[in-house]
Amino acid sequence: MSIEAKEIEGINKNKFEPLIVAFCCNWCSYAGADLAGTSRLSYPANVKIIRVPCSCRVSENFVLRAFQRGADAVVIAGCHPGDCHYTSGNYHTRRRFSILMNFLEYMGIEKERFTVDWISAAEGHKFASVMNNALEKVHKLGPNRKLRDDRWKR
Amino acid sequence: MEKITEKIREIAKLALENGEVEKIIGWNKGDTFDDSYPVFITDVDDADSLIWDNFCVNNLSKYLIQQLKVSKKIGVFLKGCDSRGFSQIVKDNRIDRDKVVIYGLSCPGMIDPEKVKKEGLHKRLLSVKRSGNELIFIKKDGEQKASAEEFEYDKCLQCRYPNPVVYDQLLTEPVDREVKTLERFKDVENLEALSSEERSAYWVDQFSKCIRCNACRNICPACSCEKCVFDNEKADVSGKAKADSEEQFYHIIRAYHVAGRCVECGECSRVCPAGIPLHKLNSKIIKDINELYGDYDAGVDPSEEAPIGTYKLDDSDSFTEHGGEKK
Amino acid sequence: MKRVKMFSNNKSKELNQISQMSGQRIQDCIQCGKCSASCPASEGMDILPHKVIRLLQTGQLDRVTESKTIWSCASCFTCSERCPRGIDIAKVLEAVRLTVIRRTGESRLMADDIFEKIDDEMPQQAIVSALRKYNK
Amino acid sequence: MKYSYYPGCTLKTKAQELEKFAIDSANVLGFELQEQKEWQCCGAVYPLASDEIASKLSAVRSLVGARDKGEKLVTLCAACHHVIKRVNEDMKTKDDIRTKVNNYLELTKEYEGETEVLHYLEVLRDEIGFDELAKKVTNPLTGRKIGAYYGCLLLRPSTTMNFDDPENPSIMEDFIKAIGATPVKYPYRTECCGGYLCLDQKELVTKMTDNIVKSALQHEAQEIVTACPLCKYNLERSCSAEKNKLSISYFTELLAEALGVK
Amino acid sequence: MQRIGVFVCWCGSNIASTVDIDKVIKEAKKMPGVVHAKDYQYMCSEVGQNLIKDAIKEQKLDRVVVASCSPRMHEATFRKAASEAGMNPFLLEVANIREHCSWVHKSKEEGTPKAIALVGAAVAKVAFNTGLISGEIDVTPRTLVIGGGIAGLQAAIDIADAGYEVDIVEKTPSIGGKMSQIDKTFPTLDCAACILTPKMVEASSHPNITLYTYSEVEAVSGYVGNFEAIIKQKARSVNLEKCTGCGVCTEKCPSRKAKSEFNEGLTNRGAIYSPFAQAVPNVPVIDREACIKFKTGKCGICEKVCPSGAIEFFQEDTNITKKYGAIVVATGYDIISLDKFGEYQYGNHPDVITSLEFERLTNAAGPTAGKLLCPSDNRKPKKVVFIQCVGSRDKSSRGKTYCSKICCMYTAKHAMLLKDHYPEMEAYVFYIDVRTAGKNFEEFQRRAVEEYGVQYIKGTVGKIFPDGEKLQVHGVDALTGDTIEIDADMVVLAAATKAQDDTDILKRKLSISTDTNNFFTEAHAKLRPVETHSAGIYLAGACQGPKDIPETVAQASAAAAKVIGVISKTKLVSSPCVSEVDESICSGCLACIKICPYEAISSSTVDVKENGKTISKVVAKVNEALCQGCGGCTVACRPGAIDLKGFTNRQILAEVDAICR
Repeated sequence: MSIEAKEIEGINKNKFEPLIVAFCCNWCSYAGADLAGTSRLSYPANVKIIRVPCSCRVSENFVLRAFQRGADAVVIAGCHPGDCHYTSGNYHTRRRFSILMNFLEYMGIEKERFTVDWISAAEGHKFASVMNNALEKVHKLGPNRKLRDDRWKR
Repeated sequence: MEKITEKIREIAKLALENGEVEKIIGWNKGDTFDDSYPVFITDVDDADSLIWDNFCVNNLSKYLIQQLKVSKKIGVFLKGCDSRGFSQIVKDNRIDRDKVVIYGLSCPGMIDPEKVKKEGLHKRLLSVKRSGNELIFIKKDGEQKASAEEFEYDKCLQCRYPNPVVYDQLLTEPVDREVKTLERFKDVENLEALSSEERSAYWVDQFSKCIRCNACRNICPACSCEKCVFDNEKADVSGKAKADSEEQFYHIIRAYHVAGRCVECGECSRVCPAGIPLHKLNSKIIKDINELYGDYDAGVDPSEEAPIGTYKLDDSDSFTEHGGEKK
Repeated sequence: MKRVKMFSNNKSKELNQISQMSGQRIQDCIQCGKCSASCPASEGMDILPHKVIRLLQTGQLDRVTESKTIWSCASCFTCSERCPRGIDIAKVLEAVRLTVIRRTGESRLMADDIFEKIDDEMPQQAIVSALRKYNK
Repeated sequence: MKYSYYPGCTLKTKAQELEKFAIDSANVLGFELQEQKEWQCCGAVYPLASDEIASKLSAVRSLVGARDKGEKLVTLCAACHHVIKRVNEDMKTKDDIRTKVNNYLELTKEYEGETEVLHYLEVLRDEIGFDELAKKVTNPLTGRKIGAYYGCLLLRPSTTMNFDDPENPSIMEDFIKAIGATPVKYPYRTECCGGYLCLDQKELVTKMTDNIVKSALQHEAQEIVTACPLCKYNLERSCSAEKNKLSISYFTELLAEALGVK
Repeated sequence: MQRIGVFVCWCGSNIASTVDIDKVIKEAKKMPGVVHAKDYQYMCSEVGQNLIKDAIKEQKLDRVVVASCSPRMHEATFRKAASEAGMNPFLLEVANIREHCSWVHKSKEEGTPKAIALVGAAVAKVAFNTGLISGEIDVTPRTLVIGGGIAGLQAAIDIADAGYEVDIVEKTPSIGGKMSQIDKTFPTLDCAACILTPKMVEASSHPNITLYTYSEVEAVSGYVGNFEAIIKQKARSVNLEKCTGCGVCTEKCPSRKAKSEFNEGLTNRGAIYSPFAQAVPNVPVIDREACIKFKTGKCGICEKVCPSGAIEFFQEDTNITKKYGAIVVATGYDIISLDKFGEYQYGNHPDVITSLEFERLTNAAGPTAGKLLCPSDNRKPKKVVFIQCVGSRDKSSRGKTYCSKICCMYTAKHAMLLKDHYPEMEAYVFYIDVRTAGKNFEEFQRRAVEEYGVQYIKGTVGKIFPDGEKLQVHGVDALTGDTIEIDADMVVLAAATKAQDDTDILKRKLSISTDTNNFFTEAHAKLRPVETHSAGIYLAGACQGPKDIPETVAQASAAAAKVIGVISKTKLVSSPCVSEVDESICSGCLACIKICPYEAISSSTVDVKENGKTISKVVAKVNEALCQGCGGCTVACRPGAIDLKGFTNRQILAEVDAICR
């Protein structure tokens, strides 16, 4: 297991159990996550994956809703630019979420809570490390209160 | 401006008489010095009520969407900022350019009643005239002069398009006013300079004032959907409870939806009864778009590709280190 | 010949230093021998460059540090230029040399031995280089 | 045209002719080499280990000097050129080194590898142009068969030095043509002469240099030119042997001769 | 309220060891809408599937969640089962509690809660699932094969034999490809021409095959079953019908400067030429760059000597547009340029050649009529050195990181043939590793060593020093640890293979993807090796990665089988997971049209009632056959008027909410 993962295990001992919602495109990143599984890599259970056909299917609404309902970080993963199964989907993802990421930061949400990355179907290791990094960052920041809907108990 | 008002009335009359248009959208004068409100006239005789003065700040372009559903051809008066709104609405395919006759008005800058009030000049004030950069306040008890600069809307002081970018007939001499573009993103930069804690505190505070009256949405020339996503139950984001998270959600998404389409008319901030500086949201996105994908002014050049909805193979991004892999 | 004991790459501290100092990934080497075939100074070597890398791969640092090879390298960068695996062998050898001469009192060349080694035509450049390479 | 010029230790002592003829020729060709004030020895060898920062500083000082004057930095000695060029590359591309060095030097303006480092030959090729040079030749070395010896330091690593094709360079041959002589291409012209090994591996060096000289002779070279004092020294020791008599000179010497300033 | 059934799979111990199945069942039963929950060791087994089928019937389930391995593994299996039980297959969702849970977490403490969360998400989603019906698409029973090498030919012939029309588009003037340049083929050493030319003739004479040589694919649009391609036929300047292939023009052509592509530049050819004697079609072409007539307006000798008046200088490029049901990409490979490998003196010394040039030099139809002679002075070489991995397995900027795969074998072939024809010659082979996986390959290579005495040297060459008529080869024997020197007369370089340079252009035209080495990517490395990610487009041969002839032919036939599977149907089923527009909400801004990579969205005008009045308005319209279901449009749509079936906004938000509980 990666060093980060070990560290995080350590941190997990204390009560703050972060929640990370990961949107993964079906063709690359979701498959990458499958590969991480088949190669028995390990990343913390705090990561929960939602399958979408393409990273360009992820709407800013989904991201905000996740934060609203108590996610401490959100990850969007798609095919590498140029490798999109739908040829151009992830190029749109790249623009849309470059803007949204800066905008959320402007709203006061730490950049570290929002990850967008490219993970191919062959990159099981990258998948694990991206998730581990995301979690590491969240642990540094602590639980997310911003945008949080207090009526929603997690 | 009085001369222009005359011109406006003649043109309106003519256009309605010879049936060039069915309807004219312009401004009328109300009871108070600052009350210049929009009117739709179809009757030639009403043309004489039309005016053009220092308070015709209201952007008339947005009305076209609804009005063109019931009228075949409409004449409309547009200032520089309004005209950008107009072209954006056309670009968004919401109205048919050919059904509109645009009477362009170069705008010297509109006067902000709030500033007038702040100076206490509104008491017993009948009207405000303008000659060049000088304002003449005509009161029951005589006149008073002042420099226009001090009373113009902030957005007008920043205006980069005083002259209409699209029109069929220009009723005024083009004005040229030097613009402090350096100041353009000052508000944004000030906020960016803060810590994320401070920023979030600032916005939470602002949004908590929101009463969800939708004025921002209704005035915005870029907010032109038949049915807003927040009114569409199927979209499942229509929550309107008086909860911070709901208001944040609403304003973030609204700003994001007009990304690359906001024409910087600043009407959202002007009409907000709670005084939320909504334009600061849009300016941020415009600033980022310009930095990431090159300068773009919405509603200026219809042929230009909007930055959202298009892409370049070697776009840079704001999340992978080294700003994105080229492929 | 003595049988060499193999143990799964428990890298010694010095070996780690070498990969750090050189910034090279010796595990990338596929033993094609390009370096040895290219080396103009190989005649002065007891262990050919590709074998040096191999020995480092298997953690046998001492056999390398005791070799003539590291002192016969003229840092001409021919190997580095041609290595199909993108390994800068010159840097690896430099790292080995430094590990040796940084061990206290193991400088290959002491300032005062220089005089018998030089003649009046020899350019300064040679002396400075040699001191840099052989002495700390 | 004015250039900042870094001589290096050897050119002030054992290799003065390399410098002298360079400067004289420059005057004829209409460019000036401004020797840098209080330059320090470059260290002769580029520090290959990632943890050696101090030994890179002197090179950086010279680079900064040129940067501040807004001039390109010209070198003559192959070794100095190698060191300075590679250190400059580090300053351009290696963040850790850049920060460390800048922190240490406490410059008014941080240095990020802006200076362009040129070898004298590159000046002739890229700034003057060999055709222009040829026009200025008053005393063409017609009929002389000259073998260029490149050595290592100008060519490798090609990615950093990008001086010429590392395996089949041509800049010196083009130079020889330009001064009216006949270049002799021989396969050993890019092989190492042994460099500093001459201190305590003399016999190895002799073996290496003999190959080079033999190869040059076999291809009927009558003389050899080089840009490196150490190469010249090593080759000469091999040529001292009766079997392979061959004169070795610096390229600048031939240049001066051709321009009639020798 | 729905009646949802949850089925949890143990996958033997794969899931059960790190997920407390009973707990999951217990929690699942509490989830909204769940009326039934069961577990079983292997849900994918027949017994497991029946478990689901029976429950659907007995429990009157209207929705099903299976918690098991990745949906990429068994979603199809379970959906099939569901539909067999009379339920719409799209009312079933899979929760991935193996790859995404039990396999990445070590303890039940971690695994169980996560499994529960994932099941919860699936249940929340399925609650909003709706039964979807697949659409139908017509199929054009014609196939486009891009590339006329052995791969393209094999695929075309197989498809044509099955009774379907095939068009072959070949860039060069003749079909045949690289194989036509090769002399003999390993491991059987039968002559390439003897086995290739019959196939070329068969292709050209086959009633179902149309050849477009000297042509290129200009543009491709459409989708599986209904592609439309524009083929650019470059001006050949010779009339295909009139020309008899007598060859007088090619003999008489005065321009002789152009290098012969077929002979790898070892000989020159005329400006009007036919690439090789067995070219198909055997009709020459005028190389307008080299042609004196085209450069100066004078000459025109070919026109004068042509007995059948076939020369047509006036010809221009023409575009042909045709419809296809499927496409086979068989554009083959190329070899890297050796400019960066100066130490081998290729290009500096004529006796240093590439393996392909060696093929020409040993080919009876080659420049030396099959006699092996040094290009420099036509003398017979005594010592020949073969160098392998020139640019292969090379991580530096000079070469390619991968193994070129074919070099070990053809080099063994070259060395063996050489020793067979000229026993007195010496042959040395420098290798890093010898890789001879393949039927009879190892035996073949060992024969070269054991029977023909080829000297194999583990190691490589540092530099070649030209030395009079000799080439001094400085190498190393890594096994003995000796540096060695060979005074060779000829050196043969096994240059690395690479993807064709125009791969990128074609990739965009077809909207298929390539890997880091610019070879086309298959849909699945193991299970879908000849498909691309774009339905109806298939790969054959070296354009997908280095391959030898047997492999290429095998893949070509496989691609053909896949193609026949498509075009033999009169109708195709299209995935129902496509976008749909809610016209009552759509504002007609048409932002979605710009996003769609498949031009599946268009605008249409509809009449709607608005406060009493009927007004006509513009709305977006989705062509379900074209839509591939990426969902880009749904995000571009601000009001949320366009949604993606199977992945609706509601469904995904429901998942988010469930996960955040």
